[in-house]
Formats: sequence, structure tokens, C-alpha cells
Amino acid sequence: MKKFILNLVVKENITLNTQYSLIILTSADPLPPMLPGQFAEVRVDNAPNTFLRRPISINFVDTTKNELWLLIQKVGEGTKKLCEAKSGETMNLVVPLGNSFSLPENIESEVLLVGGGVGIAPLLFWGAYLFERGYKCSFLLGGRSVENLLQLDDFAKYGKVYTTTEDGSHGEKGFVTQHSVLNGHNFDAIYSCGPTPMMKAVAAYASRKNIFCEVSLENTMACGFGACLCCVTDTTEGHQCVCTEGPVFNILKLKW
Amino acid sequence: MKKFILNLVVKENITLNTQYSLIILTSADPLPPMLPGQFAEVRVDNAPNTFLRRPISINFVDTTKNELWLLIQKVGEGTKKLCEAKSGETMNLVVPLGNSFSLPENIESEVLLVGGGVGIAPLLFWGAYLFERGYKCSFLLGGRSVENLLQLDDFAKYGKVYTTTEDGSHGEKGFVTQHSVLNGHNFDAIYSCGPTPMMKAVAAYASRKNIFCEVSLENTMACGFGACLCCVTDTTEGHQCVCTEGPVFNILKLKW
Amino acid sequence: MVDLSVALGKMQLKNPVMTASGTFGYGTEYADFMDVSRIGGIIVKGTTLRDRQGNPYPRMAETPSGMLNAVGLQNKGVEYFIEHIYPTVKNIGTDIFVNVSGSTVEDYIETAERLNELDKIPGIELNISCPNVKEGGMAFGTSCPSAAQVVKEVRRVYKKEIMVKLSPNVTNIADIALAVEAQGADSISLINTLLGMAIDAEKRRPVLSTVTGGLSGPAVKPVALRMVWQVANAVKVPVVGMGGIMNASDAIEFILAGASAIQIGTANFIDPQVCVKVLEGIEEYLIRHKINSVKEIIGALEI
Amino acid sequence: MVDLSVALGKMQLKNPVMTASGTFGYGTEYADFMDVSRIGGIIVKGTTLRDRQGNPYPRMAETPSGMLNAVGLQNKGVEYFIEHIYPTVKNIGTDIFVNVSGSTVEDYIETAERLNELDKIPGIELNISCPNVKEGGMAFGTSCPSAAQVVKEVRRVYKKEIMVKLSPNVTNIADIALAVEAQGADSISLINTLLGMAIDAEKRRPVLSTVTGGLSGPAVKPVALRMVWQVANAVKVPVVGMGGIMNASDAIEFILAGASAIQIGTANFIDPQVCVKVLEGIEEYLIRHKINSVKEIIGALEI
Ligand SMILES: Cc1cc2nc3c(=O)[nH]c(=O)nc-3n(C[C@H](O)[C@H](O)[C@H](O)COP(=O)(O)OP(=O)(O)OC[C@H]3O[C@@H](n4cnc5c(N)ncnc54)[C@H](O)[C@@H]3O)c2cc1C
Ligand SMILES: Cc1cc2nc3c(=O)[nH]c(=O)nc-3n(C[C@H](O)[C@H](O)[C@H](O)COP(=O)(O)OP(=O)(O)OC[C@H]3O[C@@H](n4cnc5c(N)ncnc54)[C@H](O)[C@@H]3O)c2cc1C
Ligand SMILES: Cc1cc2nc3c(=O)[nH]c(=O)nc-3n(C[C@H](O)[C@H](O)[C@H](O)COP(=O)(O)O)c2cc1C
Ligand SMILES: Cc1cc2nc3c(=O)[nH]c(=O)nc-3n(C[C@H](O)[C@H](O)[C@H](O)COP(=O)(O)O)c2cc1C
Ligand code: FES
Ligand code: FES
Repeated sequence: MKKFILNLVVKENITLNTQYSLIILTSADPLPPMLPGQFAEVRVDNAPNTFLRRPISINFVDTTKNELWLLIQKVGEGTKKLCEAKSGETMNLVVPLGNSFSLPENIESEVLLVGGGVGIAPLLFWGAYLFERGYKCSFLLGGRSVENLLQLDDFAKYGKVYTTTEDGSHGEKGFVTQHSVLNGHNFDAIYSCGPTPMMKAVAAYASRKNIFCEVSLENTMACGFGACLCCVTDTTEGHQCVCTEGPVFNILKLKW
Repeated sequence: MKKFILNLVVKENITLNTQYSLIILTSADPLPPMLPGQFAEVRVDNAPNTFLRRPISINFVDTTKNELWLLIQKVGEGTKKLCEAKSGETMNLVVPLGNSFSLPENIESEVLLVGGGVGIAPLLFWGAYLFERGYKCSFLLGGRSVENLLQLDDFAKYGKVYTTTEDGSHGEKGFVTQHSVLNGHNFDAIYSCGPTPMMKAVAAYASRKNIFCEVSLENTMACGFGACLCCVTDTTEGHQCVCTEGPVFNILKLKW
Repeated sequence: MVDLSVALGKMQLKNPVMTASGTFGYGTEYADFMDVSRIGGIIVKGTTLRDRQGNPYPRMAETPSGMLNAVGLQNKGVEYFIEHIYPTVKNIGTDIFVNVSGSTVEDYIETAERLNELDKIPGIELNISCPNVKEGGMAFGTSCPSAAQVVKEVRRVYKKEIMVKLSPNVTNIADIALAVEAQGADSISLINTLLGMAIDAEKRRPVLSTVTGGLSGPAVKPVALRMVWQVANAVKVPVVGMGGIMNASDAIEFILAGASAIQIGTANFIDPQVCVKVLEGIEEYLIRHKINSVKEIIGALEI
Repeated sequence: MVDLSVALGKMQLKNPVMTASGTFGYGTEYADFMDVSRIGGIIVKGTTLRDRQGNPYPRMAETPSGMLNAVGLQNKGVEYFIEHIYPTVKNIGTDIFVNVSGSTVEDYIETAERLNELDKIPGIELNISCPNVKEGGMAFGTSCPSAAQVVKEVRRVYKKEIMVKLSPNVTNIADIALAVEAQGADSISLINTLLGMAIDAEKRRPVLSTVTGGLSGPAVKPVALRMVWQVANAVKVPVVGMGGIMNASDAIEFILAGASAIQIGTANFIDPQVCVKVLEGIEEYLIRHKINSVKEIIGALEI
């Protein structure tokens, strides 16, 4: 897919809570085609101690309103600065980057999307995409506490939402992989994005049950488009770049 | 004089024209004592490519309103960023730094303050200070064009204002040292701040006429308080730091 | 119209803006962002005799105004390059140089020999300065005899332009430059990355899987400029300067210091269009200063 | 209460935070900003046998995340120090070290001899690494025999703590460290500045009067960390780390890499209170990680 360097306008910056912001970007020109699972490399302006762009998933694309959403968690100086963006400012993105989730083979598939923390970001776009194409999805979203569960109302538009929190403040208490829906249901495809230990647990479950499963990996990236080879993960085919061969990988391919 | 590290609040940022801003700082606590000729080392926040503080003269201190004024010309990234300061933001200053102008010996002295461009910054405070103490001053202010003549109304409160511009757009056409007031009048003390060639011309005039003359020098500074020895100028007493032995020097001491 | 062409050893580049090895893939990665044929020359990824998997993850750490990398020359080997990559990149519209690395002198020789056959590759950049591989690599570039030996042996088998890329991790870079010049280097490029390290204080661990890695980006620019100036004053062959170039002004500083051409590395990651912007900026500078040819400012620093 | 004291050769510092020579004047310059007696140790300005005017203006250039300086050891000489400065600084409330430089070995010896007499000066830092002087200076620190010679001769006349400060502008810093350790250095400090250069593209001139100068600040931190780690793994004497430390986390990185103490230089210019902030940050880190003594994390990097 053709990649672009875009100056998008911050239409709105919605502070979800102290840790997370949802940034709605727009443009006078139509946005280029993008797929769920892809990400953007966002330039951080006015930040004295960051230097490289920051990889951020495409959280949602609203083609009717020409909007691109980014869901950002403040973890360090770069994300903190991005979360301070004000309406009317521009943000510079290299987009769309990486591969995307693969559609389940069968329209009848029972699909589960499992997200943890800010890892839910690409799953909203993916859930909407599946829903529009007639797939039936469920969402299993987890977080340490209720503040780490995000965009629940948005997810609810596209399927049933199950939640877990480690402290029991919302949904079932525990980790996503302990949720009762995993016992009750037989899923045909699972897609997951979140902290690595969570994805590994999801992958273990899928392997055990022989379920098709893709996960979206993070990695330290310098370029985001295959030029630096800094972002490798070990696979059955050797070192592969998460930014071009991923971020979405079938778990059968990963050696982690 | 005791030096402080202060977080002052931007009360107002007055854009004088595309090149210059007047920044009015204030504080809940009373400002420390400061003298005309002294400067501040201002930290530049949110600027990715500046690293060191920027030396900026104390333009004016209004003790009644607890205000400290900085007059800033945009020349590079640091000053540009400072000129973007918004009301309510804080600015971090190390202040007051350097020596100060010396009072003329005789209250009857005819005093001339000669400034060029943003070099007028310390002269406003000095003019006000002299005026309050009963000295009679005149101001000779020059610039390339009328946009480079600043704060003329403020200066007019403390004495007669003469101007020159290189393009003749305000006052007499030419350089400050060509102004007719220098022929008509006999001054007893001259103080100058501005571009080096201008100060050298003023110093040459003062030397010729044997007039007491002090100039305020610039230099590249890393610390601003005598710790790094980066800011020397050559004097009859060897290399001296502009930030501690200056910025104000009697022209008899300078080897330039 | 200003003349942007520069001489580089046996050849002529259409302009002095090149890309630095390991930061520009095979050029095609940037095709969406700009017309890569406008670039003066592209140095492709570090290539070795045999396939290399490179170092384990993590390979990258951001540092103040720079980054550390520990890629470790991941590449599919020279045969794969010749069979699968050369056929597509040879028509990219500008000069392509292959950056050659090895663990032994024999590796260098064999790789260079294979590349000598490729019509559309006018030269190689001999990387005797990679800090991210266990054997060979940087070691060759940190002593005069070993640097000289590699160049001497490769010179025997490689007939076209040999650009030798020096390591900055040395006491006296000019000595190394003179040693490789004496063995027939057509030009000298510098600097490769400075050996550095990053630590995660909270985890009490090195950030990189290899503990140390190579520092690049604006942080190293002052060191790179100094070394380019020292080398340009020592040797007669053309010098290609790099290290932290982010814009045209940086590029001009290297040219004034004595570089006949420059390479852009890390900056490509932040602005994938930076090469053409630098090119346009150099042109604008020459016009503004009423200079007809970029050649006039090579080494024109007034001391 | 955590224990912040560290051993440094023959002595004990109350805490590991020291100031770097040439950036902290004689300590008194910072008295308005903080209680300087809280600092673990102050290294005063580079001192030479005779008065030095230093280099002409301009002496400073800002660079990405760093600065170049070309002060050139401006100081009034050791006699002036003893007569006029020592009487006031000796009661500053913390250990004062004098940074000693010379153009010849004899200079070093004579200066050290004079300083040996001063009761309240527990040690000297031998600067064999200053890049900003024409003769001597850095040259001593860039070869093992010359580095060893200076230390050997000074060791004969100076009885207290000798900390030897190394130049980073070398191929193999561990070799130099071993050479000075063998001659009786009590501790080793590093890094001094990296040799760099800045050019004004518009004026086509070097920014510094001396063309090249010494690079310091966060830009050099990755190189400094790497060298501290290499040296700490090579020698038995304590290592004092510096180069770009801006905050407690940076300081802890150096300690984890093997430094028994650290020095803060350029950061003092930007935040004149940084030394006490780093001190407090180290204490906070130890408490948070439930570590009783800073000594437990010296060299505690897990590879
Ligand atoms: C493909 C991809 C998609 C992503 N999508 C999102 C998203 O939609 N929303 C979101 O909030 N975050 C997302 N991230 C993570 C985000 O890129 C990092 O949180 C961000 O780069 C950290 O920058 P910082 O300056 O805030 O923190 P830093 O100060 O750089 O680092 C703070 C901490 O984060 C870690 N970190 C830094 N960079 C990365 C990185 N690239 N990957 C993983 N950890 C890192 C550091 O090791 C450190 O512990 C994504 C990452 C990748 C690779
Ligand atoms: C004692 C003193 C008082 C000053 N008072 C004022 C004032 O009241 N108002 C004001 O607008 N400016 C003042 N200046 C000048 C001001 O400090 C510089 O313009 C500023 O540091 C430039 O920073 P920058 O990031 O904008 O430009 P940079 O990008 O750093 O540099 C742009 C240009 O300015 C030159 N420059 C950079 N730093 C200095 C410096 N410290 N001195 C001289 N030239 C420099 C550079 O060589 C370059 O050509 C004063 C300087 C000194 C030493
Ligand atoms: C991710 C990365 C990979 C690199 N790989 C190579 C390489 O394979 N061969 C080589 O000679 N230099 C390699 N380099 C060094 C660059 O070519 C260049 O010398 C260095 O980065 C300095 O330039 P810069 O500051 O513009 O990046 C690499 C640099 C980076 C950042
Ligand atoms: C302005 C300045 C002057 C310096 N003068 C000396 C000196 O006289 N003697 C010395 O050994 N090091 C000197 N240095 C080097 C510092 O002590 C220190 O080694 C170096 O700056 C790296 O630390 P930093 O990055 O924390 O500044 C000087 C550094 C600067 C910035
Ligand atoms: S981030 Fe550069 S190749 Fe993946
Ligand atoms: S600026 Fe540091 S001594 Fe003057």
C-alpha cells in the first residue's frame, strides 16, 4: 500500500483519563486507504528529549467524516507530548505502515478480539471492519483496573463486550485468559493485541485449542517502514521486521 | 548580589512586530533586587534544538507592579520559542546576573544613552533608574528601519529621544554616530548597547571627545554566572568574563 | 542554474547527496516518499559473503539527539543480492554502491569479486568500521595495518570505485585514512557510528541485546565534522562526510570542512524526504551566495 | 536511611555526586543556588603551574544536546590558587580536588608537589585529556606510555589520592586505564570531552577560535557509559564516571556500569541546582528499590 507523509489537523483531543487520550485527526483531503492492524509513525514536535517518531496504531478510521483516530497512553515523554496536542494543531504522520489482520476464512466464524490496556487500539478498527463485512465478533478486553478499559461503548457497537480487571473493578476479576467466555465458547479465530505476557497467554490458549490466532506485536522502531532493520522478532523464517512483516503475526510463525 | 532561580509567570506577551516581543513577567513573591545592565539566563522549554539557557537583559523592573520585562528579538530557535510564550505559562530565569552600569559622578552630568536594535533593552531600565535619581538623560536610538526602533514612548518618559534609521524611515537617516545631536551637545557620560560595530563607533566618538563611556557587551555564554569561562573578552587586565566582570565595561578597559 | 555535480575518485556524481548504508534499505523503501532517482548516490545495506541473521532484539535505543543501533549486518548475503535485489535496484535511476562487510579478509575479497561483475554497480563502500559484529568489522578499521590490508587485497580484485568507510572509534583517524589511501582507496567515507551504550536504570540491564551499539544522529555531528576536516586535510582522495546531517546547513558544513559528497543516515527515519530537501537546500544556498558550482565550496572553510 | 557513602581509592566520599572540573568554578559560584557542602566532592577548575590566559573568544558553541568548549585551561596558576583561592575554598564543607594540567611532565610534577602541601585538599585529578591546549594536554592521555609516564612521575611526589582523568579520543580506553593503574593511580575518572568541531555555514568559518573544541553534555552520554563500563571491567581501582549526566537516572546508569562515583559538568549550567537534585534522586531510587547502600549497585548491571 502506498505510504504517505501527512500533516493532519487535530480536530479533537479527548482526555479519557489521566493516562489515555483519544486524538481525532482530520484533513481537508481525503485520507489514504488504510487497513486495520496498520500503524502510523507520528512525529513528536516541541519535545526536547525525543528524537525519533513514535509508532501508534490506527485506532479507527471514519471515512464518512474523514477522521483518523489515535488512542495514546502516556508512558514517556513522547506519548505525553502527543497527548498534549491541541485542537487546530497539526500532527505529522507517516502512514499507513505495516501489514494488517487477515480476514477469517469463513463468514460464519466466531471471532474473538482480545485486547489489554492500550493494546485495544487496533482492535476497534478491526472490529468495525469485521462487523461491516458481516462477521460476528466478541471482544474480550482486560486491564489492571477499570481506568484501563477504554472505548467500551465504541466496541459495543460491533459485538458483545466481555471485560476483566485485575482488581475486579469492572467485569470478571483476573486476567483476560481466565475469563469464563473462553470456557463457554468455541471460537474459530482469535486476534489479540496487548502486553506481551497477555498475548503469550492468549496464544497458548489458541494453540491448545488449535484456533487460528494472530497477534499484533510491539517493538522498538527507528523508521517504521523497513529501512533500518531495528525492529526484528524471531520467527520460523528467521529475524523479521515487525514494521513490515508485522505488526500482525500468526502465532504459528512466532518463536517467543 | 544574591542570584536566584525563579519561575516567573508570563503576565503578558506583547508582540511589538514580527521580530520583537515584550514579555512581562510577574510573580506572587516580591522580585529580588536587580540593577540596570544586569541580565537573566532564561531556560527555553519545549525547544528540541536548544540546550543551554539564553542570556536576556533586564529591560525594565516595575517594583510597584512586581513586573520584570524582557524585550526579545527572534534571531534563532531559542529566542523564537521564548517569543511564543503564552500568558499564564512560567519562564525559568537565573537572575540577576552580571554587573551594572555605573552612576555618573555628578548629578549635573549630561547623560546620553545610545542603543541600537534590541540593544536598547537594558537602556530603558537604566534610563528610568537615572531619571528617578534626578539625572538628565537623552536617548539616541538607532535601527535599520522604523520597525527596529522599540519602546520609544517608554523612553520618552525619562528624557529626550533622538532616533536614526538607515533607511530614513524614522528620525535622521544614517547611523546613530552620525546624528546631529552629537555635534550640538557636550555629553559628560555615554552608555551604549547594540551591535558591536555601533558600540565601537560610539566608543571611538567618546574616546575622541574624552567622554566617560560604558558599553554592554554580548558574548556566547554557557552558564552566565562565572562557572564556565566561555564568555571572555580581551581587556587591559587580560581575558575577563562578560557574564561576571561585565556585561558592562568601561571602554578604556576593552581591547577590541 | 547551479552545477551540483561532484567528482568522486574515478566517477562523477550528479550531486553530493548520498544515503548512508543501513539506513536506506535498498532505496525502494523510500520510493513512496520521493523521487529517489534525484539522489546523488545510494549506498545500500551492509552486504556480507553469506546470509547473516544479525543480532537479537532489542536492537535500538533512542539517546539524546541520537540513537544506538545493534543491527549487526542482517542481510541475505551477496549471492541473494546479485540474484534477487540487483535486478530491481539497478534501474533505480542513480548510482548504487554496495556496502561490503566481512569477518575475515577473505570474506571481503570474495564479496568484492562477486560484485565486480555487476555492470550497474559503479563502486563499493568497504565497511571496515561496523561496531555491531563480534569478529572483524570495526577491528579492521581501528589499526593502520589491518585497515591497509583489507583495502590492498580488495583493490586486487575490485576494479571500480572503492570507497573506504572509516570508524571514528580511533585515536588518530587521519593515520587510518592515509593508510587506506596508500593502498588504493578511491575515496574515503566517514564516520561510521561511535561505539556507545544505553542502560535501563529501572531494570538494571543494558537496553541493547549486544550491550553496546553504534551511535548516530545529530549528537555525533561535532565529532564527525572534526574528523572529516582532519581527514580532508590529510589525504588527496575525495572524502565523503556523514554523521548527524539533518538539513542542508549541516550538509554544507561537511562540504566546507572538505567533503566532496555527504551521506544522510538517521535523518531518513525522521523525515523520509530529507534527501531531496537537503539537495534543494544546497541549491538554494549556492544561489543565495552566488556560487556557480558546489565544487567551489568543497573545503572552502576559512580558518 | 540509606547509606550514600562510597570508597574512592584511599578515601571515603560522603556521597557519589561530584562536580566536573571546569564547570563548577571553585564551588563558590554555586553557593547562591544550593548548599554546596552537600555535594560528595568538588573538582575545581583545571590548574596549571603558571598563569594561563586560555584561548581567544569565541570559546563556546551549542550543538545538538551538547556544547563545544575551547576554554583552554584559563587559570591564574597554582601559586595563585594556593594563596588566594585555597584559603576560602578549604572550608566549603566537602572534599575539594584540584584538577591538574600541564604541557610537560615537569609541569605536572611541580604543580602536584605544590598541592601536596595543602592539608585540606585530599587529592588531585590528573587531567591528561584536555583537548583545548596546543602542547601536552590530550596528547598525554592518548598513548599508554605517555599516560603512564605522567602518572608515574606525579605518584613520586604526590602522596594523597591521585585520580587520573582519561581522554575518550582513543581507540582502546581500557588499555590506557590499565597503564595508569599500573603506575599507582588511586582512581580513574572519565570521560573528558570528545574532540569536535562546529562550523557556521553562512560565514564559512569555524565557530570556535581554536577550530576544534571539546564536546560535552547528553550527546556524549552513550559513549561515556560505554567507556566507563569498559574501564570498570578492566581495572581494580574505583572508577568515576561522567559525560552528559543530567539527572539521577543518568547517574544511576553510570553507577550500574561500574562507577563508584559520578561527576556532573555541563548540566550545572542549565540547572545550577542539579547536583543536589541528583543526590536526592539517587536516594529516592535506593529507597524505592529497597537498597540500603549505594555501594550495592556499583557495577550491578545484569548482562
Ligand atoms: C506497531 C506499534 C503500535 C503501537 N500502537 C500504540 C498505540 O496505539 N497507542 C499507544 O499509546 N502506544 C502504542 N505503541 C507503543 C508506543 O509506540 C510507545 O509507547 C511509545 O513509542 C513510547 O514513547 P515515549 O516517548 O512516550 O516513551 P519512552 O520515553 O520512549 O519510553 C517509555 C517506555 O516505553 C518503552 N518504549 C519506548 N518505545 C517503545 C516502542 N516503540 N515500543 C514499545 N515500547 C516502547 C520504553 O522501553 C520505556 O520503557 C505502539 C507501538 C508499536 C511498535
Ligand atoms: C548579556 C546579554 C544580554 C542579552 N540581552 C538580550 C535581550 O535583551 N534581548 C535579546 O533579544 N537578545 C539579547 N541577547 C542576545 C541573545 O542572548 C541571543 O540572541 C540568543 O541567545 C540567541 O539564541 P537563539 O536560540 O535565538 O539563536 P541561535 O540559534 O542560538 O543563534 C542565532 C544567531 O545568534 C547568535 N548568537 C547565539 N547566541 C548568542 C549570544 N549569547 N550572544 C550573541 N549572539 C548569539 C548565533 O551566533 C547565531 O548567529 C543578549 C545576549 C547577552 C550575552
Ligand atoms: C540502523 C543503522 C544501520 C546501519 N547499518 C550500517 C551498515 O550496514 N553499514 C555501514 O557501513 N554503516 C551502517 N550504519 C552507519 C551509517 O551508515 C552512518 O555511518 C551513521 O549512521 C552516521 O550517519 P547518521 O548520523 O547520518 O546516521 C548504520 C546506521 C544505522 C543508524
Ligand atoms: C566549559 C568546560 C570547561 C571544562 N574544563 C575542564 C578542565 O579544566 N579540566 C578537565 O579535566 N575537564 C574540563 N572539562 C570537562 C568536564 O570536566 C567533563 O569531563 C566533560 O564536560 C563531560 O561531562 P559533562 O558532559 O557532564 O559536561 C570542561 C568542560 C566544560 C564544558
Ligand atoms: S523500524 Fe526500521 S525496519 Fe522496522
Ligand atoms: S558564561 Fe560561563 S563564565 Fe560567563
